[in-house]
Amino acid sequence: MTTTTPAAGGKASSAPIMGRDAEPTIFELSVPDRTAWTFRDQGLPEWSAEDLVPAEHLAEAPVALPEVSERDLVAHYTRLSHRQYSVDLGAYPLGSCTMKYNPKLCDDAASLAGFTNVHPTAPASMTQGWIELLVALGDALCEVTGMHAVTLQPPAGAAGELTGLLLMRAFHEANGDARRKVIIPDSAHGTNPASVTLGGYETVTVPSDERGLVDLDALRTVLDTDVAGIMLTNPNTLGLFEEDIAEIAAMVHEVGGLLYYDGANLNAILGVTRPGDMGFDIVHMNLHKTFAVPHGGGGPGAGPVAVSERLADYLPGPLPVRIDDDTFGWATPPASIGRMHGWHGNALALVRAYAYLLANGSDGLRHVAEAAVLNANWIRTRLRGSYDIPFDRPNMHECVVSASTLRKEHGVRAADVAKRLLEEGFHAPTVYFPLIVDEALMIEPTETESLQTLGALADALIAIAEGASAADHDAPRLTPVGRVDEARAARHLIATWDAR
Amino acid sequence: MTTTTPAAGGKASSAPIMGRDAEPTIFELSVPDRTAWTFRDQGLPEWSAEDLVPAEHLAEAPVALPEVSERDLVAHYTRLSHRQYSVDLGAYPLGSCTMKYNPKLCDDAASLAGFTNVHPTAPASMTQGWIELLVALGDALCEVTGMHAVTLQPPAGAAGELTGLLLMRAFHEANGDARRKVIIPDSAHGTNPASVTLGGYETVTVPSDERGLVDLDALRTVLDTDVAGIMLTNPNTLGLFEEDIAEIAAMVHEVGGLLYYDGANLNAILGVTRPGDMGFDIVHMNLHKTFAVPHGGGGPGAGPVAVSERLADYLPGPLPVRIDDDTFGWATPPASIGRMHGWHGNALALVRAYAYLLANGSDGLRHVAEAAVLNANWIRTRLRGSYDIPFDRPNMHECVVSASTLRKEHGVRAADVAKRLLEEGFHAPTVYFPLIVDEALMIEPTETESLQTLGALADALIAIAEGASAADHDAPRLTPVGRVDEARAARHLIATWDAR
Amino acid sequence: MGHYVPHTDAEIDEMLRFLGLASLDELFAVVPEALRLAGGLDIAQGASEFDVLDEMARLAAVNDACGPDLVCFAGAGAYDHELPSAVQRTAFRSEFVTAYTPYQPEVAQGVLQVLFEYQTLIARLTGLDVANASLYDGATACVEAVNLAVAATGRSTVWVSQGVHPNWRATMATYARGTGHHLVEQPLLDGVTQWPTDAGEVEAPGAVVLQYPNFLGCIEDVAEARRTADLHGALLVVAFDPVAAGMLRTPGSLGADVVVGEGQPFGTPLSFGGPYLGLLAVRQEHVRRIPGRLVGETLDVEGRRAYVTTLRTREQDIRREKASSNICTNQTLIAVCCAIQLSWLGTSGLRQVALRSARATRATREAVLAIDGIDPVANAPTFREFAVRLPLPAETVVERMAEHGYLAGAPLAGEYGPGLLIAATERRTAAQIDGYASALEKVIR
Amino acid sequence: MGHYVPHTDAEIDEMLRFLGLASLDELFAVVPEALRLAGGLDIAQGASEFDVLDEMARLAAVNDACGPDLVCFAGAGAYDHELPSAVQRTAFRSEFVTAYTPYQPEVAQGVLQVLFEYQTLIARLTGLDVANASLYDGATACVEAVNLAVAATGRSTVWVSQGVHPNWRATMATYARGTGHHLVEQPLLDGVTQWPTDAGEVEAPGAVVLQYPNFLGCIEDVAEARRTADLHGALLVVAFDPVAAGMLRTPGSLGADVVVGEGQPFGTPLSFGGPYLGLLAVRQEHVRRIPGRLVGETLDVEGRRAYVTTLRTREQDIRREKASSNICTNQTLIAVCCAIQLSWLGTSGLRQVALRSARATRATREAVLAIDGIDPVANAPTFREFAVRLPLPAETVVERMAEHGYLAGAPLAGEYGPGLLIAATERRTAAQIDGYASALEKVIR
Ligand SMILES: Cc1ncc(COP(=O)(O)O)c(C=O)c1O
Ligand SMILES: Cc1ncc(COP(=O)(O)O)c(C=O)c1O
Repeated sequence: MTTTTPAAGGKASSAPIMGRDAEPTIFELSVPDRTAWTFRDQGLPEWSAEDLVPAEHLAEAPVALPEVSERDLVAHYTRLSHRQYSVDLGAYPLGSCTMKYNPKLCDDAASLAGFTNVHPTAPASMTQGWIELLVALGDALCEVTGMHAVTLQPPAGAAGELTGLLLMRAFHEANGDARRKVIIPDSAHGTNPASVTLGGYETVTVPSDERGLVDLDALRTVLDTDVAGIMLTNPNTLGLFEEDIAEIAAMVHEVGGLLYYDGANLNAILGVTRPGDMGFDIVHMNLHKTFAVPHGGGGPGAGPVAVSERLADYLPGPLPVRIDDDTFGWATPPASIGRMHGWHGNALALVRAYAYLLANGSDGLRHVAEAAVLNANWIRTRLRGSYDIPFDRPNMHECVVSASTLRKEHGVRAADVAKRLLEEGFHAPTVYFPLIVDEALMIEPTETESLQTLGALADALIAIAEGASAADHDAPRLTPVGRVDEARAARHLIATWDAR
Repeated sequence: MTTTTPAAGGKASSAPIMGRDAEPTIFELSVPDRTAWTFRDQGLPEWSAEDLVPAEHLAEAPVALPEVSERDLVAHYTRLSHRQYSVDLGAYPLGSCTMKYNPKLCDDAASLAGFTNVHPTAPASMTQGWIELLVALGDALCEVTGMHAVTLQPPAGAAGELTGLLLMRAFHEANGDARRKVIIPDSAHGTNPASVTLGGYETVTVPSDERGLVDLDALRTVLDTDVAGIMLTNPNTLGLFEEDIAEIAAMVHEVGGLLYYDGANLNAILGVTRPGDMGFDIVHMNLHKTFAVPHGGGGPGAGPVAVSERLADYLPGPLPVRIDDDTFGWATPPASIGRMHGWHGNALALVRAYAYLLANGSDGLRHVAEAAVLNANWIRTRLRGSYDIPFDRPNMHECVVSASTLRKEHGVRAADVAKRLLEEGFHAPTVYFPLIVDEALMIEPTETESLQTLGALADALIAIAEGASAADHDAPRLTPVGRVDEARAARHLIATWDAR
Repeated sequence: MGHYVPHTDAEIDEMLRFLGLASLDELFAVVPEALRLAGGLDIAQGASEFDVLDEMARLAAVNDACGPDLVCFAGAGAYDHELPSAVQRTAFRSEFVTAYTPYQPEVAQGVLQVLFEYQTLIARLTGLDVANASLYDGATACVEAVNLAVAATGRSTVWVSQGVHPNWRATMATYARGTGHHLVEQPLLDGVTQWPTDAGEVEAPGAVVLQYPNFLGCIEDVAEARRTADLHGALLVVAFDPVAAGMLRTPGSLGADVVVGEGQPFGTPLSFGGPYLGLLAVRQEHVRRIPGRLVGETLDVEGRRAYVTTLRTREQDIRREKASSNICTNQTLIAVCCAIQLSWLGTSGLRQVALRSARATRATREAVLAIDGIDPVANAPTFREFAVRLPLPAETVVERMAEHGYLAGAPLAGEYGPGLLIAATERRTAAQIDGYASALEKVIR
Repeated sequence: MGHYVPHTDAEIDEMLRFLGLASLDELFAVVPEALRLAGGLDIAQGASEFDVLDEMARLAAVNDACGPDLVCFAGAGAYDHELPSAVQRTAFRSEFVTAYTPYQPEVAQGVLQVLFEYQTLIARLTGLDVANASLYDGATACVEAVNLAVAATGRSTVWVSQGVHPNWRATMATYARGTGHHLVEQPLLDGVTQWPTDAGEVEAPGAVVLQYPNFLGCIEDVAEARRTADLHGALLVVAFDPVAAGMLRTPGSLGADVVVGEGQPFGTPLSFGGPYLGLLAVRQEHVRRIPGRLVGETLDVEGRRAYVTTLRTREQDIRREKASSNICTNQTLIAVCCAIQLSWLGTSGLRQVALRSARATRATREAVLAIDGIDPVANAPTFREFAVRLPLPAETVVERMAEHGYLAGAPLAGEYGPGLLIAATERRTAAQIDGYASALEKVIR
């Protein structure tokens, strides 16, 4: 007899440890009436669907889901995990993403039943530990950013940005002035302009100058009383510190605008300098970058937003508050903009961040920034001569180099360098961002990579540059799949198994 | 500058997902003064070593251990895990090893702090839950084997065998007869004769007959009053049920000998027939085969030994006992042979086995045996014509085929078939065991593999047989390393990094 | 101290020398003196991982967690479903946990394929064509759906049923401060939405939004909402309970254009409300407006099946201020949990969860309504949750029931009037339900 | 129910048809009617995994587990050391957990390399040349060492110090029933072994066995034991505490021929006594007699470094009745935990564990001996454990101390006389030690 259904328990086809075939989808592994589920005996009358719900509401046919055994379920997803690179497998110098190693202690903290099994509607009297944690985390984040109050609701950075823009809007409206514009630098991350639009503002872009910093003259020309504020990240996305930040702050405040700090690059300045001290009014943090919340293949993260005193009354609510020494509760600010999440934000991610904060402490956080900046400068210096370095000056936690010469001389693009690096056993840097750098390769080693790792990474990048040739277009060769046809995916869209 | 130390955080060289280099050893990753450890502040006087221990006992130099960061530690061992095949990645038809899928629920049960954090010297009053579990597991194992009493101390099958032989010895000595011989079939597993020697007995081997079963006439000739007992596994290592077991039992008992049951193959008969009913006096079980204790890359396992009433007084102690309805304690049998383990055996493995037993229950266990036997017969039948089947009759949970024709016609040996199968994405069967079959391939699919997996496995084996050629000596090609030079390892022994 | 910085002092010196620097401080020379933080951060010094875990355990222990000592009858959008060991242990493998968004598909096929499977599963549950690779949670998914509908129709008035979760409506209202969308709430009558027959003076709606079953547990008439939407050429947005797909007709089959929902019931613990999972699916015609990541199947150079994030031009990093949404980081790992849980359930298991939850809810409802002094808030048919009026404040009842070992439910307020929302899942047994009812009887005396 | 059998009824029928069988029972036609079990096993029917976990949790909850509510001062061969998250989470990856013994090295380099690293680490801790890939536990490792020594010397008399763990001696005695080895116990004087100057009438020993530090925590004079062994041409077997290697001289450097030990202190929880880890290392000259698995470095066909189990001809599957031991399944996964824990500690961390444990023990010893009515059992120097005489039975003290939240220690008996064995690790703080001492003072009043 022949067997047509692929076999999950069978060929370890997709585990790169054996063979090179694709892993079938869970749908191909499905066999009618096979089951993995078990349920406890409820001891209830076995009412039928018809007994429970009026017939007109009942589905004619059940929704078809994969029918597999627990064994096949585990084999399938374990194999898929073997087709996935991750920080735990090696370096991940993805610029702007701060792919640092996440201490395992945080996983254990976030697995405590006392956190995971608490219902979000449970009253404060039953969730004192949770609220105390949120208050303590919030206080620490205010200290780290130099701000006055914080909301932990935003589930990611982009949500934090929008929260900040809505706070800006609420602030100006309360002062009865309707402003229409928000300024961002041309090096800004895409979420910034996208959030500006959602915030109901119009994006005004200021160019960077030859230093890679905000062009002050250009800024001056766009600043007027129609400007609600400016969004900056400092260090900026070139990894460069905006040296004129104090002056910029003064200029923006001068016209009644507010300064928004995109905290994606906070890792560079922990314990060294603070957005609040630079003059920022609103700050979002990416706890999934700076505070070791693992990225989970794309999320979840957490994007708390901290603000100066004058914006505190507008924060989303409810806010966790300390009522007295050992009682905690919730309070909604008088002029709150409302809610940015169905509940209290990505709570378990906040647990991880708090554990990370306690483990590092003030001394550890400063050391994190120092090592992150040391590593990034070391890499830039090592790559000098092999890659173009458009802004070859002391950088902070990341550096941006360019493959434009490689492209001119060998037709090898940033994307080719990235794919070649995969072959060499490293994850690739961020490519083609920031947009103002041609053939950009944005490298953020993070502080958790050792000198040996940096050396190996630099050696690989240099070897790639030296050996650059048309053959690089065929890279990567030793990965679970070869170069993927992205254009084809968009041309004939197949977004579900059923669409094939 | 150049970097000589390999970089764990760096190249994912060993993760088959990228590249094909070897993973460096942890020793090569070591960097002087790098640390991963943290310890809590004890708040104690910081006495020096000299303050605590007389100088003459103190080491001059500290023992050198690898010095790595937590990040490098995790990367190194995570990569090594990507160089390791396992049941969770796919089929593992390793004959005699019962590599079934181990339900994840058992991992959770064995991780409960109420089990893992209990000290072995804690008195019964503080460990009632533990003792209750051991009593309940013991009762269930007695029921499964049809025996009267059990010890859970032996940490593995071989230890169980020796326990059984020492019980035999104690029994005969108590009856004042010193017997010298123990009979085993020529198909027996290596641990059987090795245990016989450790038990202070002399091994007498009986041949198998053309059916692959114990040759009764041959048995008759070696049976005399000097025979302490016989060790059998039923089904035997050919996967065949010893049909004459009742007669064998009568013959052995006739001369005053005892019957020992090697439980490695118990999976085949769960709920169908029981060693006790066959006439066995002593039974060991491999909980790491039959009861889903994962093999852990070689162990730990658990090898409880159950006995008939007349042997109960000799069991190792202390034994967990029920004192009354809800109190439990320890008791040592009057004529106990002593201890087979420093404490109570591989306790956490016993937790896993008990959880597995509860989940399956009497109905589930029988279904396990049925499916295991069904799968093994299906495979044998499918392979007919492609491989020699020395004993082509209904088998139980495993079947033994032979590559002898392949060897004669193509020079392809059982080992080559095994390596080719690795290339095809499956683990290999057991090869060259039992010894009485030339070029043996011993296939045990287990009950957790689906028909689709069996089909894929059979298709692969048949394709290998059909395509057999000298090229098979180069297999496997797509594995993390190619065929390994075993002779060289023995010729120049390098058993530690320091011996290189 | 920086436990997680591998650098030894010797290495730091070596690296500084290589950079021609004398100290780590010099790395920050570019930071103006005036901005440098004097004296460091005013937070405690670092602690050992063991001290940290002790502190975390202390905080966790202070909470009343659901379990044998606090049997959960609360729902309101967060449900106490079974979490099988196989799903949890597989989903949290470190390859999934510590990967970034799959920007390099050649080394991210694992996450990409799971997301492709997830999109397929969610499309099936909703009865629509395409699902995205996750949004933050049910509330923000609802916002994204409205934004999509407004963009598609060019009309910014949105009719929102008061049967939609109040926190979700609050979130929609907050986002509307920026988008300027005009949200018009439509009241419930005896538990189900009353749709106005005409828009009256105001602009006709671009979207009609309801929850199915709704916040009170009542099963809305989606077909009627469809007719209302058609009346105004609006898109129909349905916020559904994915567990209901095990018994009830899918929103897609009832005419929804966009379906959103909260994915927590499949594989995610209660977690004090997060991280949860925003589900969103659309009809094929809206795929180019879909917010967030979308994974598509394609081929690699050697013609092998491969997966990649696609239609990227919708997204913020390319489209910037014209993007269909600002979302970047999403909830991928929770989507992985959801996909694996749905595969663990399979066709029959999904039906079992729905059926067993509905049975437990029915039994609880009968036992609770048998207590005099307790009345139903509405009489419309319910599926797995129901609301009651109590003789005393729900908050008081919840506090008192906790002493008996039960999380009684979620207090109601606002437009619903005072009351308690009660839910029971497949985890609830007859014994627990009896215990709950008799405790409740005592408590309200 | 067979939750873990994937076969559907349709498939079972299909397979039976393929085999020409009419029913599953026919699969067992070869089993004589008389031997068939009528009516099935007399144990409960299967339960859902959730019911099973509830029952396991119930049993676990009944135990008094060490932790904040029961601070552990017990040792006696099982120690309460820190278990870092990184070690536990890495060691229990399913690739390590669900693999068999590495019979196919091409797909088992993961386990093989960890074992190679483990062997190196254990060799270094013991100060000897070669360690095997693990044995069951300290007790059985001690037996294997004796068997090796007897085989090497051809003399079956073994001198065993009474400082060796009593359970280990009991295990040695049990195994000796089979091997016929003649074990002669040697007494302690004020905590350390008194070796007879000559063998007298009886056969000279083939092995001299002592524990270092010994069961009472006292540091034995290994050099003297070496002299005793030399006197009789015996091998010196030292059962050591691997944690002591962080401070004390290694047994190898003091002349041991074979070193065994219990590896639990490195990476394994108390676990009610198992699974633990049997350590064994030997001098190069004995490598061909080493029991159990041994991993060696070699090359693959392409000349790449590779690992494989080696010197296989010593083992039972090949040597059968002449094998150096009958061991097959060992404790590999625990060895993996041990190797990763030792790598987490590193040179300085190992020293810290030893130093901090010794400090805590010193502080505890001082506080306990300050209580009047309590006296030391011996005055010989100790490292991380000590024994005391109490005014009332140790068993009573342990029961009473539990009410105060302490596991007081391990009661002594037999040749040691009544008393309590007390140990403190790097986990113990000054506050806990003070609490312990004051509780003890109350308890013995
Ligand atoms: C500079 C910058 N800003 C904002 C974001 C958006 O953060 P999130 O992905 O958490 O929404 C990112 C993340 O990639 C970023 O790098
Ligand atoms: C038939 C047989 N007997 C005995 C044993 C020994 O069991 P263990 O490896 O648990 O010592 C085995 C294990 O391989 C076996 O297959």
